Amino acid sequence: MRSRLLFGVMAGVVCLATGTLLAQDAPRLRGPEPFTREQPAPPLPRPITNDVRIRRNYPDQPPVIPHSIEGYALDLNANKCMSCHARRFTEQSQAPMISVTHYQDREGNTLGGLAPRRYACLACHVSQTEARPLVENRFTDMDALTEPERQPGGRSNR
Amino acid sequence: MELSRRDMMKAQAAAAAAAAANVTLPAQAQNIQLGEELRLKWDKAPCRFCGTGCGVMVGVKDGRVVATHGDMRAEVNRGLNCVKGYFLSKIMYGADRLTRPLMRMRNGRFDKEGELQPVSWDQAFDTMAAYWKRVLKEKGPEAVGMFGSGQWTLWEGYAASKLMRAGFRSNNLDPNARHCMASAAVAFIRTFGMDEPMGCYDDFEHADAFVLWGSNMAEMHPILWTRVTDRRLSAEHVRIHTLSTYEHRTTDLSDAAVIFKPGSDLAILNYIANHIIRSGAVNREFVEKHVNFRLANTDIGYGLRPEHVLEQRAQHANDAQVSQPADFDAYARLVSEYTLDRAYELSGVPKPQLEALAKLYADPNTKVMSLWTMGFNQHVRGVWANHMVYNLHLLTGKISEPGNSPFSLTGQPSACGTAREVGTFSHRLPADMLVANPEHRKHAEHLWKLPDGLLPGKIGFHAVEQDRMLKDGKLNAYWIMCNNNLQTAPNTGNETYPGYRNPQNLIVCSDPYPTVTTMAADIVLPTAMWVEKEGAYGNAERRTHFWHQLVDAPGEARSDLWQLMEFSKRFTTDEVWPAEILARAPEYRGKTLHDVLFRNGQVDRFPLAEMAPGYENRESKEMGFYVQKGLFEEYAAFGRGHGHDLAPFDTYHEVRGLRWPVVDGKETRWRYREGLDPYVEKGTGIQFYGNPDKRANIMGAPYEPPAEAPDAEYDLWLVTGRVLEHWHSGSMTLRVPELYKAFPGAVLFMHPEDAQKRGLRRGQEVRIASRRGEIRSRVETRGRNKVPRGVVFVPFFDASQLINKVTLDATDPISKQSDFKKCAVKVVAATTQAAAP
Amino acid sequence: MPDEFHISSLVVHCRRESAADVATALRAMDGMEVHGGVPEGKLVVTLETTTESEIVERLNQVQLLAGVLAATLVYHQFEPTSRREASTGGCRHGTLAP
Amino acid sequence: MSGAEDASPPTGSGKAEVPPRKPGPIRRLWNWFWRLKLVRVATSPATGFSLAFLTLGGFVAGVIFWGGFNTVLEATNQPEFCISCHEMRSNVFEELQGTIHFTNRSGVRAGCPDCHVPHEWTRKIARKMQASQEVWGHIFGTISTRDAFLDLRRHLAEREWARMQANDSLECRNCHSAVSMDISKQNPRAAAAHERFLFTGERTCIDCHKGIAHRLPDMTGVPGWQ
Repeated sequence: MRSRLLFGVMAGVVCLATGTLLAQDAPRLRGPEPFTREQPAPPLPRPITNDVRIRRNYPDQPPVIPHSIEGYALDLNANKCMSCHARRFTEQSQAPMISVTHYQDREGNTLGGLAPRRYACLACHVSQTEARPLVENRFTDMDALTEPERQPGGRSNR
Repeated sequence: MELSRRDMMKAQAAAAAAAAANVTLPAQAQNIQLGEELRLKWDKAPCRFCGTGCGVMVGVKDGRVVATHGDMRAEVNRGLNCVKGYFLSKIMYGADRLTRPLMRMRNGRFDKEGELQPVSWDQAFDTMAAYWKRVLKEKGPEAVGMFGSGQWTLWEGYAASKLMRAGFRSNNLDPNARHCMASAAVAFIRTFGMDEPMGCYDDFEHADAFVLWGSNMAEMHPILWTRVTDRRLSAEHVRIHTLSTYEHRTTDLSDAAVIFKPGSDLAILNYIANHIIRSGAVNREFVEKHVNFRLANTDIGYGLRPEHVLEQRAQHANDAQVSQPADFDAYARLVSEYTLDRAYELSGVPKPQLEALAKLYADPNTKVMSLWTMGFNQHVRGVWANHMVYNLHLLTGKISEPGNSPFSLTGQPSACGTAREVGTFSHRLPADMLVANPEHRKHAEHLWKLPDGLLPGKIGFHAVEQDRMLKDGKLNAYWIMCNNNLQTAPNTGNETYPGYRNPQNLIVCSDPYPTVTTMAADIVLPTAMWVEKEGAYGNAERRTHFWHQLVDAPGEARSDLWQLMEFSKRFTTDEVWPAEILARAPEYRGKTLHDVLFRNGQVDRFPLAEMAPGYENRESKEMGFYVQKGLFEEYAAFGRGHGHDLAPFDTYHEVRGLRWPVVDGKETRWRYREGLDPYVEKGTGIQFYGNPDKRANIMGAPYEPPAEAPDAEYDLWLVTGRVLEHWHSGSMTLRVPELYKAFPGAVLFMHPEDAQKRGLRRGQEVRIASRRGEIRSRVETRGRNKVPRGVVFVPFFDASQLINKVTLDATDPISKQSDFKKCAVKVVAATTQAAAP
Repeated sequence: MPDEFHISSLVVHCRRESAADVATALRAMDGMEVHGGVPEGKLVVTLETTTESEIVERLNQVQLLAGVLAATLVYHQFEPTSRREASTGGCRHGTLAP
Repeated sequence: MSGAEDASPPTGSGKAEVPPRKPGPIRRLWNWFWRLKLVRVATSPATGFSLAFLTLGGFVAGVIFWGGFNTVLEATNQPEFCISCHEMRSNVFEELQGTIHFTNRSGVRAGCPDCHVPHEWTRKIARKMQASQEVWGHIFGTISTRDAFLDLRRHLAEREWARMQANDSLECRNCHSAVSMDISKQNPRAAAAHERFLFTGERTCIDCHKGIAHRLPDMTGVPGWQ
């Protein structure tokens, strides 16, 4: 039991160390070195389309879109997102319904349908590609902070 | 297990509601069976990114930001944030955060050709100070400079301005806002004698028509765009017309997408003015009572280096800002050239679209809100474009009332607050005063308690000029704060980079993260960001918005304010001020710049006890007084009673921002109109009191072509800009995995037929080349931006595809703002040229 | 179908004098919990439901109560009840109880 | 009418001198036609040709005629023909270029006729005859501007939707056969939807896949849209 914990801590430290090393090696984020060197452009990454819901970082984070939205209409004529995520279509589409906050206007009145101010879905919800982040992010989930048994290395920022 | 999860969520829910209602919950209710563990400390802050100025609630736990959400009580956004704003929690936690000062060293000593190595703050500051002193001594104040930011807090900009102008006696201080809205700021002053919009965001709910001039609000001001779409979709008669050089998400939600040839917006604007005059829609009474007419100097060049052939050839390259008084008839004659046919010819916009647009402005019963951003401002005739849209509103009297509003949107969170109001431009002082005006300098010396004649009157180098002067070796000690200029400056490979690596120069860069700029700098200082410091921003609608320090910066990172104040301790007046001034005012002798600038009895007058309990900030603790309050109150003295009135410091920590002038505790939503603006005298109706005669100026100017246009070899227009998911050069947003994965790299948006013509296909690697340089990118023929044939668009956030190696460093000759929207490029497959030698 | 649980919170703005009565009425409702705000006339309420439409329904009910000026939804989160889905993305919910 | 053998005087000044019994232009054309040598030979019984020659000749002529007809039919069935009209080019074709039916990973492109003209002969001819209306529209400038097109878009789209609904999305199925669809290669969302709605015949392709090749009209009141 104790050795397992130790192993966990060590694994955490190793992960952290490699994370730091990887972070050091992030030329794409800092530009070419030397500056005048030409850099090839990586291929366009593929969109993530696996439909697996991704955990939110905190309750108020708008969920990211786990499917491709290429070619989806979002204009004055049509809002393709709503043809699955509107309340009335969720049964046949089995898509999550837009949050109830989306039924409220600027004054806080609850409306019968999607509030016009929420019409531009893509201002908050973005789809994802398979691109691998260049730098690790050490944001700590509040769950990790409130859990008595914290994950090893989970909240280190040193 | 699930029960506890539920309870946790419930605690969270209750806390959010309590925060929104400003209700303190009884202790046991807050904790729901789980004790203190679950509590988050929630506080307000403005968003770190664009000029919209959304309110954010920030949740803190164990000294870390763990959650953010839109602030329901913030008037601007009422609970909404864009995707960048929703991910603010994560911007501070990129693993490669800078936590120690770095200096280029070899054999244990500073060496410009050495490698960046960790050093102490003292080592870094000592090296800098020695260099600054040598340069000041050998070459004088004009050889030191600083490049700041519209993302600085108010007090950071204010402290920088004091240090540069009063401390080092140099006006070589400019913010990156020069690249962002200098054209708008200059046109405000030239038209109204006062900077910043007369209207405010409340206009969104009152307008009948929105006309967007070169603004992709859906991506660049998403939350303001929600207010526009809200209005459009809630009221049937409302219409949106969007003018742009390509189609994008904003045109998708517009009733009319008016796609014009780059630069021809000037012709369209003059055509509309002509239509207003010819159709008898001029509001005669308004024009006679409140408006003057002027004609601008024409053929004014392109702000390139003076020896450039275009500057040599231009008749008024050196007096571009001059204009002549005129009358209505002279102005009408000027615009009469811009008939419907001519406008169509120059712009390529179908005539019915042009006519529909003109009718909107001409119709007295349609309240029009004109909105513009970088399409107008980053324009070699940006000041003129701004003037021309004011002309339309002034001719028809559609101004300074709810819904009738020419409204300049700003890019950066404090472009208005820090760059403009505080006056960090090379030609400005606080509260719209100018360095070239001896009266204004005297006033500033008086308020700053400094000896007479200390402030220099010569206008400093503006952003693009600073880069040129660094390259030419005339500017040698240079500090870059809160921006990533090597990535964002035009023609950066030829004009910016050589200056940074010029052996004569010491380049210092303060940033939270490694960037192209820090990697090219000689000394890198780790900086605190956003809620790691106490701050204040001024947004596009004159709203001043404060926040408290909520968490500590990692490692040795310190705020720009701390850095500026600490650095000032290393200089004495005897070292940097002329002997004759000290002879006249011997009481300043032997004091440090820190003493005379920040311990002057004003800035240091508020003790630490005045800080709100639980909200101590690092700068104050280290300096021994409430720094921010002292700086703010001293700064506020410039504007109070002069139409820039700010509320008392403490008020701002309570409210979600207030729009100045704040008179008798009340903010001003619409300026210049009686009953709405306390500065307008009774019985006058309207007074443009920024100008001595209380009239606004209609400025006549013609269409003039861009500095560079496509030709046989470089056959495409290049337009650069941003994407929704990334802020400017991406140094923060690219470190948030969700934002990175949403838009991981720059692409070249191109029309499918243009691609086919060149044998290219979607996803193929290409070279984008101009006369200045080239980069490699990938072709995108689909997606959010639909460019017409002959135009390509590349976003600039990606450091691995530095499109600014390609752009042209032409500027508006009046505002000195660079034009990132118009230059000529060619695009070829990446392999074809690689094969050739 | 509802294998989800929804947690939301409301601010119920009511006349100060009737705040206590409203709080009692709310407490009687299924899944409602009043956490405070009675003296301010702004009740902080959490609500547990199994569907989202229920939230809207309940919000409407609250709005109709005597003395209520406005009921505003502030917060909403839902999660699948089933364990498998809840652990998607590697989130580990440890035992929080002491 | 250079080949006219009619000897009537060509002078236009003879208004007053018009012979009272001069035949009208149709009559004259008719006469001329019948007087043509080729026509006369063609209409008189064969005298000098063998039956074999006549049969073969008829066959060859038939091939030429049919070939010509088909060539024209094929020519008008090319996207190039469709987009030779600006109405098509600057509206629907412009929009098609940004979609998956124009470029995709396998390089199989669907041109205009693939979706809008039936492959089966009789239906194709019927559709072609309908399409003559578009020529009419082109000549009279019904869709001369983008705005005019946008105004008509709902109407035009509805006609296509109705057609595809009526023929069970035949043109989609020319390429996307339900039988040959491997749902294990689709993302879960698409697979589930196809299983539930397509394979059961509850829905046809166009019911869900509207606006995949062009932008959509105002969708107010269209089932499945808000």
